[in-house]
Amino acid sequence: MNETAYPKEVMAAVIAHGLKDGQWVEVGANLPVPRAGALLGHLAHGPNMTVMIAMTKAYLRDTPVIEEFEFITDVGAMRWAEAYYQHDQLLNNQRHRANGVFFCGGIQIDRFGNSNMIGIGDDHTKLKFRGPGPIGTTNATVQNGTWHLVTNSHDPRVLVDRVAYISAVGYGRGEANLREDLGLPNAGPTSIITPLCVFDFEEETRSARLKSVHPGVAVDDVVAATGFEIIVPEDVPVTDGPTAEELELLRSRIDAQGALRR
Amino acid sequence: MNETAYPKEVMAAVIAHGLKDGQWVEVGANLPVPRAGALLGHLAHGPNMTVMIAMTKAYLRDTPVIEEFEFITDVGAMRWAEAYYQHDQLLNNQRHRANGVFFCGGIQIDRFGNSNMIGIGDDHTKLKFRGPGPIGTTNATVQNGTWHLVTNSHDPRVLVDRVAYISAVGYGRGEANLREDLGLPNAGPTSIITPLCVFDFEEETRSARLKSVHPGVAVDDVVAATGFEIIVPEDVPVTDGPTAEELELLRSRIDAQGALRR
Amino acid sequence: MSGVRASKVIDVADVAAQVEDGMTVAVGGFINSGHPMAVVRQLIKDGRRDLTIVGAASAGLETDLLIAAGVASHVITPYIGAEGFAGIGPAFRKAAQDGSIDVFELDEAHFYAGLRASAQRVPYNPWRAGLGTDLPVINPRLKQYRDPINGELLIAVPAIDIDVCLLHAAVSDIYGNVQHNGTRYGDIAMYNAADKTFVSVEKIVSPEQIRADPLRTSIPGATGVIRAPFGSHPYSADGYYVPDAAHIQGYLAAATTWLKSDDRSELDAYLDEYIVGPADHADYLERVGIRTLLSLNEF
Amino acid sequence: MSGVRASKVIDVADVAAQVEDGMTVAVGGFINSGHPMAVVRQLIKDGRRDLTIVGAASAGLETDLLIAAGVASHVITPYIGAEGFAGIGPAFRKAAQDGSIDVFELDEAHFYAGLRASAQRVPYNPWRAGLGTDLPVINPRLKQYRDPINGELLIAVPAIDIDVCLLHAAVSDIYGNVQHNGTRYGDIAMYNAADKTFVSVEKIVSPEQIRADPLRTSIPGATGVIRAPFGSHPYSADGYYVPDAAHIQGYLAAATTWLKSDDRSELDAYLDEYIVGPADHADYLERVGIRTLLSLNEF
Repeated sequence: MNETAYPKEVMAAVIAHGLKDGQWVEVGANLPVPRAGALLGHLAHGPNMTVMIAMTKAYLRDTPVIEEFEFITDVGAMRWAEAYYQHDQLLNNQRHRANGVFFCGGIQIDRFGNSNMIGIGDDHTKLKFRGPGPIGTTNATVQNGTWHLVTNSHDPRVLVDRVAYISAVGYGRGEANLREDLGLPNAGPTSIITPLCVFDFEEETRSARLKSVHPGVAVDDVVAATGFEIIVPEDVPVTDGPTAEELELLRSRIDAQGALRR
Repeated sequence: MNETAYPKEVMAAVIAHGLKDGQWVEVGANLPVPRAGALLGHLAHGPNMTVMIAMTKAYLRDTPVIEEFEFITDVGAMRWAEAYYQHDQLLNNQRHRANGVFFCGGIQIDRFGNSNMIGIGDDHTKLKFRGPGPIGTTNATVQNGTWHLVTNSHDPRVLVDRVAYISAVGYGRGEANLREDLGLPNAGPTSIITPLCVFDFEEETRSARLKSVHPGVAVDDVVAATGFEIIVPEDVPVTDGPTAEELELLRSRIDAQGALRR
Repeated sequence: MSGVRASKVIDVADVAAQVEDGMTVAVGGFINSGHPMAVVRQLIKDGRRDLTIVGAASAGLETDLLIAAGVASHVITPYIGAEGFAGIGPAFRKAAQDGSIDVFELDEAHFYAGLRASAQRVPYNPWRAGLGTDLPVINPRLKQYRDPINGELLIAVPAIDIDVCLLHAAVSDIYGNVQHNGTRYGDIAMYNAADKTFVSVEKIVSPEQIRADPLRTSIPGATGVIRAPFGSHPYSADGYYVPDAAHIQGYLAAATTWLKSDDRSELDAYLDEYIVGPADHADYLERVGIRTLLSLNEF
Repeated sequence: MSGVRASKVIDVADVAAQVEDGMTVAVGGFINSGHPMAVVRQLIKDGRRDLTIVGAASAGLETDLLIAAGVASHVITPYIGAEGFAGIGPAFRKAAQDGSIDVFELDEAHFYAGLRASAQRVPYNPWRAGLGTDLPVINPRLKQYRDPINGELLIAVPAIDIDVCLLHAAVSDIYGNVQHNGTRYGDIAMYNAADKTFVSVEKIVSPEQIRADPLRTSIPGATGVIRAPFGSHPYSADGYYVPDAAHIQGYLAAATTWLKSDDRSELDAYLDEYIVGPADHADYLERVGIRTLLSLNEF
């Protein structure tokens, strides 16, 4: 086995390390990194995590190889179900998501942790680039107790100073107490996880700060690939990638097909 | 067979005659008259009625003898179910009840068709007589397209000029357009059905008017037993009781145990 | 891999210990069925006071009993009674007539609107029915207001937040995946509005049995599950046993004497015999008697 | 006894005839599964125009197709895409970028709040999430206001009233008692907000089969049910068949050409071959080919 983890494997490990046993986490389809990170947390140290997979509640630690599924509606991914989450009932009932962790994407993500899934262009009725729509990101980033931004594209067009439209609010423009004033129950995004690095948010300005760079990535690489001004501390540690045991779990049971190794 | 119908059999027939095929009707437990009326409508002329029985949707025309059930939670009454109505989901979704017919009781019912299920006494925090509570009568009398008041006690203490508390609103104090002004979607109660007679409501005053007296009952009997001033038209017809076929259905299939014949 | 999946099985006394004086406690079921009586009795045994009881949309004598025993000081439910056994709960009547209990007067539609508001983490939910009635007058917590879009008159039903929700169901695995028989009443709505939910079940079953029909799972994450065969006695459990009519009538007679004559001696004797006296749920069932229990067949 | 219980079985053309230009029409399913495609194709064949399409909470290419064919002028859905096949629906992108379609921008939680308001016959439902975002700015129909109890800032989501709801499910009896396989997505929420609901099913089964498990009945009173084996093709039907990837990619290639180069010829060829051309659903399936259909096994 190649003991050097691929960037997406590092991302999955970052996600897994941030998860605590007992938390509730969603595993979507066609999002290999959050899927692997959630399952790695579940298998490595989360026997009491509630894993929502293909709109069911599943327990997967007894499953030798957890096959990928391409569609959230894949009946194959429902084989482990202990319960169904009827989608409208899930969305009509939010109280129990306070213990949840959510991973939010975006066609743009800005330095204050806001995400845009709507589109790009000044005129909303005639966008230059139409995005897929907010899906559930507006709400999930409010209801879950903990959330992160995740992107597979560390690119200045994605990581921008200011998103064209906010569909999921992070820290606005860094206003003090914005979320409390709006009555939003969680404290805001914890981090931005990319193929190059992890950002957290400075306590004072709420602006993205380089927390760690992935193995083999230089701080300058990150600066060059980022469209906003980064707060760079004096010492930037290297990201903790997967342990040997975690890498084994990833490659043999969670990502046997190698989606993270491309 | 005694071809003279008992008063409660007449009441059941009045209910059945008012039901149209295709309507939605609830059959509660321990309410023999509305139960028998709804089932008689279903069997006699309502093959496409949606009958809700013990919180299930049932079709009962193929059932030779429909046994009584004592409790709404009686599993025995669920044997005919084609679907379950989970109680909270039923109450969270009201649109389809517009096609429904509801029968509202009351510890007091007044001349304007208001019902009181709360209690009697000036001080609500210390009632002289505490009622059972509104149950679902406040809402059901708003959501169902058609509704009637029904009582087994034609008594001046029940049929009063003004209820102590309105838990289900009929025509208030007879104000013009009260229900429209409040945005209540149905037109108000159609009738009051008692063991002696049927009242409807005068178009102008919205006050109870004698519509028909049951076989063998004199108008004066009704006046004497009623606690409010009745509008008595010049000609008061005799209530249409059950036809021979309906009486046969009641006694052989719906009320084999004879709850209506007491 | 580290750690082992924890069992959620808990006993009656430990569940009752999670309830503190002054809390809001929901009690599931519906009129004469599906009440978590083993835990209800323990709350009385423990001497809990000043609870706000969120009864079922149609609550039964389990709530009446909590009033009779002095545990409930506030009730939120649209009905307390026992159908054919008693149109109105006698202890409820007594306490409401004495003014010793606060009744949150509302319709079952308001009841679920309030639970839903809690589940949705919004301060209230709007409802139309109730306009023109005395409910907003005698219970101003149901507030009339004009809607922000069209200016229509509506009623704001405030969120009903539950500290501890107590339910009874058919089966569960040891991990808190609970399945009801039957229509489930309003139990799921209570669970969705609660911080913690404990469910007594007729039987603990294997996870494989749960996974054989996940659609049937009604409570996918109980805080704890309690092994309690006959746990709803003297009320029914769907598909297991019918109400124990003689036992219920015994309670009703005692509570009705209290209502009519202000004499608690029969009621206190009932509480002593069936609640304070028994050491635990099994001891209670011993007093009821196995012959009686076995007579309560479903059909 | 008079009368006979009426069959609710109806054919595709008669369902589509219930839809008039300008109506609000819901289309059930979820992304690549469970869409009532036989009816969707008929709406296009019939030349319907100016429909407001209430797509699923995650809508798929069935909604994209209705945009591509010029049937939809307004869409209410938080997402239009196809997961791994396409992150964003190409015709949706094209129309939104051209400004030729009105998008009711909202999150899936708002989507269900709007459906719920309709089902509850209230003008709106309150929701908290969305504050601080641009959603109420670009879509002022999501109105910010202060709640009448505590004065908290909230969003009023207006009722989404549906004229005709179109769903696809596993089975039904001839009386409109419909049962889904799987988790049912948001189909029930759409049904609850609709005046009329028509459900195409893989199979009509006996009333006895429905009564064998009433808990499984998801739509207890469809206005009509349509016999449509492979009725969700090219999308999946839970437990019956998987998505037809090659067919979907064929549509996507044609729609993407339209998006990228403004050239509709490929798209029109697709519409001719699979929608305008076939006489009916069976004819469509003939064109797809039985060998292809039989290859779409669930596993």
